Amino acid sequence: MPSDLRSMAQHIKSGMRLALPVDYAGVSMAMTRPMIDHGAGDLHLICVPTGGLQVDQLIGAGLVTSVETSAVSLGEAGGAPRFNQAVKDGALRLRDATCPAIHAGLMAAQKGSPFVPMRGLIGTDVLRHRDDWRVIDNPFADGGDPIVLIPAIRPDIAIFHAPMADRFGNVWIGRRRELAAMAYASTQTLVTVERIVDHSLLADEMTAAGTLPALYVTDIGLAPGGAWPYGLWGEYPTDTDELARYARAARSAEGFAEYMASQAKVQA
Amino acid sequence: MPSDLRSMAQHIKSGMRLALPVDYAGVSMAMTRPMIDHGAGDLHLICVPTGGLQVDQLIGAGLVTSVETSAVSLGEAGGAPRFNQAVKDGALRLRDATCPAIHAGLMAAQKGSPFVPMRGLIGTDVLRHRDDWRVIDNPFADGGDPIVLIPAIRPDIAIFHAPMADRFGNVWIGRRRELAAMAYASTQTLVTVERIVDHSLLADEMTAAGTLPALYVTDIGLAPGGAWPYGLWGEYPTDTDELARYARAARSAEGFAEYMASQAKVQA
Amino acid sequence: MTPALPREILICTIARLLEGVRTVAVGAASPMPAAASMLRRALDEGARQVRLSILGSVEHNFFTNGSTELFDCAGQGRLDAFFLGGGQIDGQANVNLVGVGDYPQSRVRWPGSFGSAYLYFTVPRVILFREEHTPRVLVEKVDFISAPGISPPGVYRPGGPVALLTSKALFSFDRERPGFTLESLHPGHDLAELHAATGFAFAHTDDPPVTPGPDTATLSLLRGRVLDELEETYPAFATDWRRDLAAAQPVT
Amino acid sequence: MTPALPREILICTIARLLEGVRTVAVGAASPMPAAASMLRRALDEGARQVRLSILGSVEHNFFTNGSTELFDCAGQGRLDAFFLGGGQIDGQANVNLVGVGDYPQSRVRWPGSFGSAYLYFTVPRVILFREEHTPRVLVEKVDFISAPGISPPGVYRPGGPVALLTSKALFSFDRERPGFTLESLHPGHDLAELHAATGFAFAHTDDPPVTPGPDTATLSLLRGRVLDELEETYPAFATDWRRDLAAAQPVT
Repeated sequence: MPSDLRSMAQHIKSGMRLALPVDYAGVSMAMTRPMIDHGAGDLHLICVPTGGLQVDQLIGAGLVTSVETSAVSLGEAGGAPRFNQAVKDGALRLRDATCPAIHAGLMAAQKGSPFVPMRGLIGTDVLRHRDDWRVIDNPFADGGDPIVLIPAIRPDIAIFHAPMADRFGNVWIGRRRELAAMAYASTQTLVTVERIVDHSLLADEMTAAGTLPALYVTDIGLAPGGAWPYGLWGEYPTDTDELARYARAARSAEGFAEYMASQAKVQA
Repeated sequence: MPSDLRSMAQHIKSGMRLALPVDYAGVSMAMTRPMIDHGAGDLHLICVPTGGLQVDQLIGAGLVTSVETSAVSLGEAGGAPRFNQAVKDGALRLRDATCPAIHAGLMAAQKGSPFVPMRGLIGTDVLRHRDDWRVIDNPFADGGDPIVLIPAIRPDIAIFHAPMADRFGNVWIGRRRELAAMAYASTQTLVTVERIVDHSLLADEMTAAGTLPALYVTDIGLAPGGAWPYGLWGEYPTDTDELARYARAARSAEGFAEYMASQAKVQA
Repeated sequence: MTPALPREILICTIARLLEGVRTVAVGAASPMPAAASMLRRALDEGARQVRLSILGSVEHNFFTNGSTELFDCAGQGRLDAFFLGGGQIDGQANVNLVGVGDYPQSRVRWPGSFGSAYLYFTVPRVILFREEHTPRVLVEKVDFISAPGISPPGVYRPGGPVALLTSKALFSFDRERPGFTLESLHPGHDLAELHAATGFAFAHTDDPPVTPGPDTATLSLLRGRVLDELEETYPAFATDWRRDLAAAQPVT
Repeated sequence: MTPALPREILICTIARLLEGVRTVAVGAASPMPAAASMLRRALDEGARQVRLSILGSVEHNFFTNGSTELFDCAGQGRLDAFFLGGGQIDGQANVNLVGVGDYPQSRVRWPGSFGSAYLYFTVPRVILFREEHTPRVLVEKVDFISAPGISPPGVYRPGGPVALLTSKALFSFDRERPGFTLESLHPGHDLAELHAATGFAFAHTDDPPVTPGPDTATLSLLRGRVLDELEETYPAFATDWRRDLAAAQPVT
């Protein structure tokens, strides 16, 4: 039985670390409003590996304390206005990263390892501002060869949107395997889907190949069009007009509040 | 156009490191005879993460100098006779590992990292006999907390069998993602398949989810039943009688030679 | 009803050791641990979902990320129980899956350590299961440590052995002492026989209890639904078991 | 035929910089690098297979392992070329994608470093591409180093910048000196203008050449097959381009 999105939001407690996917990988925009209404704040967002509309809205709603990300933007619609304002105001703890470092941190958690090493990064200000990363000399080199160690990222909850689930709790993620990586690394995983099918996705090798097993899935909600205004691969395209409309509205706190209020009405 | 298996074997040069999959993941038994006939020796086998019939036959044929593996056996048919004999004779350089360490070494290569850390192993004789592994104190702990670093495993060639490929060189591996891991880590990848389809496996999100892209695939050969006597998931079961027949025959070098000669006749 | 067969007592004992697990994995060619896990799942139905993965099986495999996923799962703390055998097991619960004699030129070579050198460290409830109970298997000190029973302080080790089950007896493992404690003897075995068959010293009471057999309801579940389920993956084992049951049928 | 438009000269210049590549990736919303890669692929057809991946595109995406695969590919040495822009680029080819002013409370905040802090180190041929050529973008020293142009000896660095292309000029990058060298000025621009528009010093000859335009065959390929291919992924850019072409049509 699919769960109600509002009851799914109850899993989120103040102070939790949430992992959210990149805009093209299946953002559960449908969960944004229930999350804001639920109101659990002091959230630590981990963008896998970049953030967009959902991150901007959660920041605008005042729920976010820190963001670990490789970027936050609205893509073609420009900068993320509430994020940018919060940065200017010093209202966010920023953990600027680079895409593969976020993947690396999740991979460490997936493997149950305290860290993984990663090439690159040496000499960047990204590294200079990360006191939670370490640099060691590669123990397999003859000396020198500095290499960065990225500690495991263990989110409390991963939240994403996918094309389908079955009634046994398995979720089809196709080739968007970062969604599986998020789930492996996270204690809980909340998923919204376009549809729920009766047959097991694991019963057939073709669907099984793109399936995240129920073992990792805490709760599933039915939300057709649930990535909107983002698109969902193989399902529907991004509504760039709506993203642009948001980008214009959210330039000010008032405009953001009005936009969110009008959205709430549409959804009610 | 699929390649001839004999010409595919030409990619193998003496002294190369070959990655071969576990018995249930798609062993390209069809390549074994062409490899033996080709005769490139001094091979270093990396079993991902364990070996079976193919490994035993390559050892029996005298082509193998070293084996890195977590185990070699014929499963229900018992121990691997040529492997066991070679161990007794001291004729093999053994690099005993444990399954996740082999996966870890391939993952390091996949990521372009010189090593990855792995839990476990401390206090084992597996670790004690591996002078290519290192133990460091976890730099994220307050002191102590020893952890093993596994260096990258970079095979020259990965060889496996899969259900299908398309004529663009993409290979469908389904949920047997260790095959992708092998290909990512290896310089070249040789694949035999049950069938070759005309449409692109990447054109559809459902098939794309289980597809190894052509980017990683050096050559593809058509070999229906190419895993036999092993099975291929979703296609055909293991021929355990044949495995048992081999296990009996290969107890002696002569029996092994006779078995291989009789196989060559069947295939001719 | 036919009284519990020796193998049924073993299966039910394992199922008892699995009480409370959510996720359990068993290796290929492990019909008794598989049957015990299926029994546990059937017993817990409605109360708790028990997930079972049989390595190498297409049917009983809920993994979709290749053969690395089992180990990842263990590393994430999602795998509650696992089984290990061993060519040799010693009194400190060290396990040897590699061979007898001087490594690497082993006199007897077994397949290898498989995932033991990782899973023994990371799975909270590892059950040592080896039917053969002889001084050849249960030795004082293994020739090769594939996986150690205990680790020094400071070594990351959320997992480890909890019990050793053989065809003769059930032992628990005490990590503090460290060593095995005899919990019970299976019907028909006694302490003198056990001492003779065991190459290491173990703690025991003067009059150890007999390993309890299953109650009638459990036995029905085992011989009905569980045996049917098991048949799909282990047809030969299931046939053998049915034959034993038929042979043991009380003459009416 | 209508002479090459400025954007066509840019695209053809990038295609020239991509000579010999096997695998190239372009970021989302990068129509000119995408068009150049498609042109390269068309030009090399028959001689060499050029693979192109456009991030975030469903159609032009040969990856099947999530968004990590691009970086893995680079780490494996399979990715030959990549493009980087930058809110600021300095004379040492340092790139800033983060913001202006004191970090973290940036006066102007850009999205962030994306994958630059890794790809700049691992991809052999990184092409810096930024149309805006002003002292605001091309600065003496960036406010934040998302990715450094050069690394000290001993730092693992198989990759790095090879060229900087703007709307005014093409520079090559010399890792030894280190610094940029003016290779050519695009038609209609001169050295004095370039000095005024560039916040860093660069090497140049007294009379730098003009960036060559494409030959007729290349231009036909570009306006035919490549423009058609591009339209699927960047419809707005393609429409705009066709409008410019129509407007530039010589009066007959």
